[in-house]
Amino acid sequence: MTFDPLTIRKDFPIFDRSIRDGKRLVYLDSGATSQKPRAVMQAESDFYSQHNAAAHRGAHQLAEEATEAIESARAIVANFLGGATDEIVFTKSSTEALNLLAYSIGSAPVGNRFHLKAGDEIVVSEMEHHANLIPWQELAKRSGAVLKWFEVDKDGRLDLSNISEVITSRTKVVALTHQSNVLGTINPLTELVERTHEVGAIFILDACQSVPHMSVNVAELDIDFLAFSGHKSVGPTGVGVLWGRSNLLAELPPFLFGGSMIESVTMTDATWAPAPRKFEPGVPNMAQIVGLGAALNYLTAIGMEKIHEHETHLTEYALAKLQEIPELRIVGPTDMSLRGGAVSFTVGKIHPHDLGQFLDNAGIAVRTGHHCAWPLTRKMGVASTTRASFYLYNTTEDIDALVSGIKDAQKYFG
Amino acid sequence: MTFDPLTIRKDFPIFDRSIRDGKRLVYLDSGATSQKPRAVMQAESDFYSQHNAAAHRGAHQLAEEATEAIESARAIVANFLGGATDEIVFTKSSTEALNLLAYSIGSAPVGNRFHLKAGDEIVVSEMEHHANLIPWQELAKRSGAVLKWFEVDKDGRLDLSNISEVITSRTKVVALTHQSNVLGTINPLTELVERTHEVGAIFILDACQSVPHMSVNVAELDIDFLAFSGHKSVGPTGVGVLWGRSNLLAELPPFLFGGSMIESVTMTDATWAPAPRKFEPGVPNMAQIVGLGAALNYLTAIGMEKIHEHETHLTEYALAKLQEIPELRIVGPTDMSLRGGAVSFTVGKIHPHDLGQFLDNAGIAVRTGHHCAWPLTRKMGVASTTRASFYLYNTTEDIDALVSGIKDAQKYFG
Amino acid sequence: MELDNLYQEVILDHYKRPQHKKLSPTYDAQVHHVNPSCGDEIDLNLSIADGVVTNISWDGVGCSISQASVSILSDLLIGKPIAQAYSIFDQFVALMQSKGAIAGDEEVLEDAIALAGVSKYPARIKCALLGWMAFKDASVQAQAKSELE
Amino acid sequence: MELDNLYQEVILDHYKRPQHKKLSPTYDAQVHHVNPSCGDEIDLNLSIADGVVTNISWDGVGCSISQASVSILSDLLIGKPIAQAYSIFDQFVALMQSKGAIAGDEEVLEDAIALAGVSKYPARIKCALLGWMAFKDASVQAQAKSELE
Ligand SMILES: Cc1ncc(COP(=O)(O)O)c(C=O)c1O
Ligand SMILES: Cc1ncc(COP(=O)(O)O)c(C=O)c1O
Repeated sequence: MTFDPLTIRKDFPIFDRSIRDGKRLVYLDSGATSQKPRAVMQAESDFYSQHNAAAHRGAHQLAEEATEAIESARAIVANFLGGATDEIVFTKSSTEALNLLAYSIGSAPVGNRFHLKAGDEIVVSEMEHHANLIPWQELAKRSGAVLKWFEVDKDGRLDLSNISEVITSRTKVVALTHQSNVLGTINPLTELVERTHEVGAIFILDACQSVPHMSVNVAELDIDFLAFSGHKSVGPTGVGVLWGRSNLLAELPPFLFGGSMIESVTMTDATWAPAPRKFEPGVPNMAQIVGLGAALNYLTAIGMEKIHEHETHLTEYALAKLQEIPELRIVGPTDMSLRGGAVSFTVGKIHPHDLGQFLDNAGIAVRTGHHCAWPLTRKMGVASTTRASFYLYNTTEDIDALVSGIKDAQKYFG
Repeated sequence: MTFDPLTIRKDFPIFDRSIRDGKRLVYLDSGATSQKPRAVMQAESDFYSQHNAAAHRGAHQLAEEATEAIESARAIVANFLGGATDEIVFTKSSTEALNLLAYSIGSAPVGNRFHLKAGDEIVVSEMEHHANLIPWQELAKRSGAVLKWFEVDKDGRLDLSNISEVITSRTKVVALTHQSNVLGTINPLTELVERTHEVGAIFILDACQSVPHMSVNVAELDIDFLAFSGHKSVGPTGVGVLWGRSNLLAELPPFLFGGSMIESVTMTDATWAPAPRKFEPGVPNMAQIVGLGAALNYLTAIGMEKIHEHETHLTEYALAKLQEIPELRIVGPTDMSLRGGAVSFTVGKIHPHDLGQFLDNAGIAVRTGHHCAWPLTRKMGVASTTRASFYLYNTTEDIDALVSGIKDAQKYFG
Repeated sequence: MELDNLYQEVILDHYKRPQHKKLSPTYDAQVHHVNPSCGDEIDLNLSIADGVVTNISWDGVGCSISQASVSILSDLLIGKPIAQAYSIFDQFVALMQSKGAIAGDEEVLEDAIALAGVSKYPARIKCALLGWMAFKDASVQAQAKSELE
Repeated sequence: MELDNLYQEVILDHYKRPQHKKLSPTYDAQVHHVNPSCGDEIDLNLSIADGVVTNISWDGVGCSISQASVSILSDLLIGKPIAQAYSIFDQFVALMQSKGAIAGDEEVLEDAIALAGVSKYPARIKCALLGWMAFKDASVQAQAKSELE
């Protein structure tokens, strides 16, 4: 099967609509959330109209079918990541998955391998999304642990020159993003993971911006935990994934408490079911889990390698064309090695909000602001940027539209 | 408009399918999760195919429309509960909403009105669902607070005779269910709320089993927080609601940390946006929020009073018919005052699992087990029960089917 | 009736007249297992001598499937060498997880073959396995104990 | 072009040549406001004497809408009695939240009427209001301070 974004686009009903009185939708904001193919919506409504019942509860046929539906989706996710089925915990988002880790680690008692004491260290980086920064800030405050971080250089790469001072024998947790949602930088993990394990710490990967865009295999990466969100992976809103090594999930204390995560309950005490059940109290986000399964099947049928290749091509094209625009400054790497399809930039003195509004008027959807990575934009010396981000349904024509939109804006605000 | 469950049933596509080789679906498990009308599925897929983008982020038209879509849903929910729009926090479920409260209260610093110190008291009851019990057990363990509870009498009513010993000047939190998911008991709130406020504590209502079934007005009840789940209210899975008084939400510390819940962020510190944003980090469960809006509009169009009346009628009918069956014992109130449409029972020595399986074979979906309220079933002197629960699409024929199914089971296992 | 596949005569018989349902006062290992989704519980006492299962006795509350299954298990495994008991265990578990795809070897499983229908009812597999998991657990404990002696 | 409704001539003029954009060394109240969704920031100094706004000066980074809006506000409110300034404030906020339903009174709002188009762009309303909220905040502080004196 050859890869054709225009054919792919036909699977996504939203591209049939127009923007601002008749303009074609040029959607360059998949870094914020992706569009959804018909197959995902269909999977959700099939679930509701055919199999809806509380999974894992009750012995009737609908409940059996609902259970089967979410457990097959769990197997699909496990397969997609190269993990085991019991290592997949469904959450509402990667934000929840990362908070789960921070809270559960924070509640580990003395003797538990996750236990944190004052003076232990947690390592992040300057390019983290708020979702992989603030939970660790808060955990540090609660536990007395010290938050440390890798800096970002002027090209938007992690400065790993001081890796052995940042990750030390006091380090307990290293939590890093795989790909920056602002810069597009892909972080080189091998050395980081090795160093993390060398000091006996655990490595947590925020894979929000990588899992949807390239093949990510947890076994090959040798990481300990990973989080991603369904809605950025052509899946439904309201579902995220936490993957964790099974021996670690077994030892990690639970986070949310309620029905179906227990082994036994009295008025004063409770004991827990094995993972993943331990981390999934309540009636699950069943339709969304099923929709995520359909989404990953959709991506797999097209092929993650092909999707990644396509985005690499688009990014290369965009970087070249954008840099021809006078006064346009790329914020992030301009070379293609370890570089994904999120391109941030500033255009002279035009404020990103104004540029975004102008582009919107031409049907072009980009994101503007600090992209929930405020310390990073500050570090890069800008108050905010405009970001174009690409996915399987984008074309070089979309980028041409962006480029000419920017040029028109320069005239308008000039 | 007259209320006709058979007409209503036509709005719910799942009733077009059959069970176990051609049998009519008799769905008596709405206490676990409700079925979904076409309007809800349609609202979700319309969102995805017309307006999908990251709400509250980005200035493009889709993002504006997505924001508008979830904010109108917030207004619908507020209206439904009689609260203000800014008092509605969207969560993934009521389990999350109740855990949010327990975690946020637990992190309140000295000086904050929610701060808990060793010896303070948290009050629940013996009829709580695990979701409104274990979070408080855990909070008590973390904070040194004491967990106390109201007992349940043999008829399945709360024993309030010792109310002033249970709720005392040391009480900080009273967290109770509005309607028991096992017994069907509706708790009389007036005295409880008054006593709670008299001692300066806050009153949290687990309204999972009441909001879907009767008109619940937070102002009239004079409570402080309320939680319910979308999926039990003909809405989507993956969405729940926490309502809280605005002055309390303003003081309550945040729970999950990440994007869009902040005011300002540096590498070491963050400050928070006002509620409800403070409690909603990350890209929201947008399609589910929109679907919940459609669900509540659907219920409102039919009329909560009429729905409640209908269920009362069904429950009365069911209690009468069931009690005619020899050896059948109702676990819960047998009179209709303060009684909702969840009816638990045991049938001689037939194990609920076997009874449930037998009924399933006849197309009848009931729930069996401890219904995530294990301390309660133990207290009622049973290992588990069979539960039939009713909703707007049920009829007296459904109950007749249940009754004759039970009689057949008695022959089969007798 | 389709349900008869699940509730075979043999199962209902064992359910109504459970075998070895009375905890023996002596044992090499005693375990307590619970099925958290329904609250069913079982206590099981096991004696092993010279590598042979010499006694199994139990008590508990549960549905017909779980009660019949442990009753059948007791009948079947008492007197068997532990290695053979494990092999029966493995075949039984495989049968339960087969979703109806395999029929099971009646030579080996004897009465337990009657539980084959359970494999088509995913929510009930745990019921059928409750006693078996208790047995496995007890046997591990009993053997560990005998090694210490 | 539809966008011209949003970016009126007057707005682009104020944006390119902002008025009172230089913090005065003296003031009765100084505030710092931020728009957390985009990171825009403003510092605003306010002086009030005998119930009249005697000076507004500011500095900050932001989009054309936020910059023009605070520039227009400064022009408009300097010299006005505080009660009248509040009434203008209320009318401006109502205009912004009107979703295009009201036109605004040009007699009262003067140049600020040019911002009417913003009300159709919900994500930009906060931009237009940033300076106004800063003014309101500063005026409350300044009055509280004068009451203390
Ligand atoms: C009374 C009560 N509280 C809490 C819950 C938990 O709801 P959910 O599973 O939707 O979070 C339920 C439903 O299972 C319930 O019936
Ligand atoms: C790198 C990164 N981490 C975390 C998140 C948070 O994801 P979500 O909002 O789906 O929880 C995002 C997306 O906004 C992201 O880009």
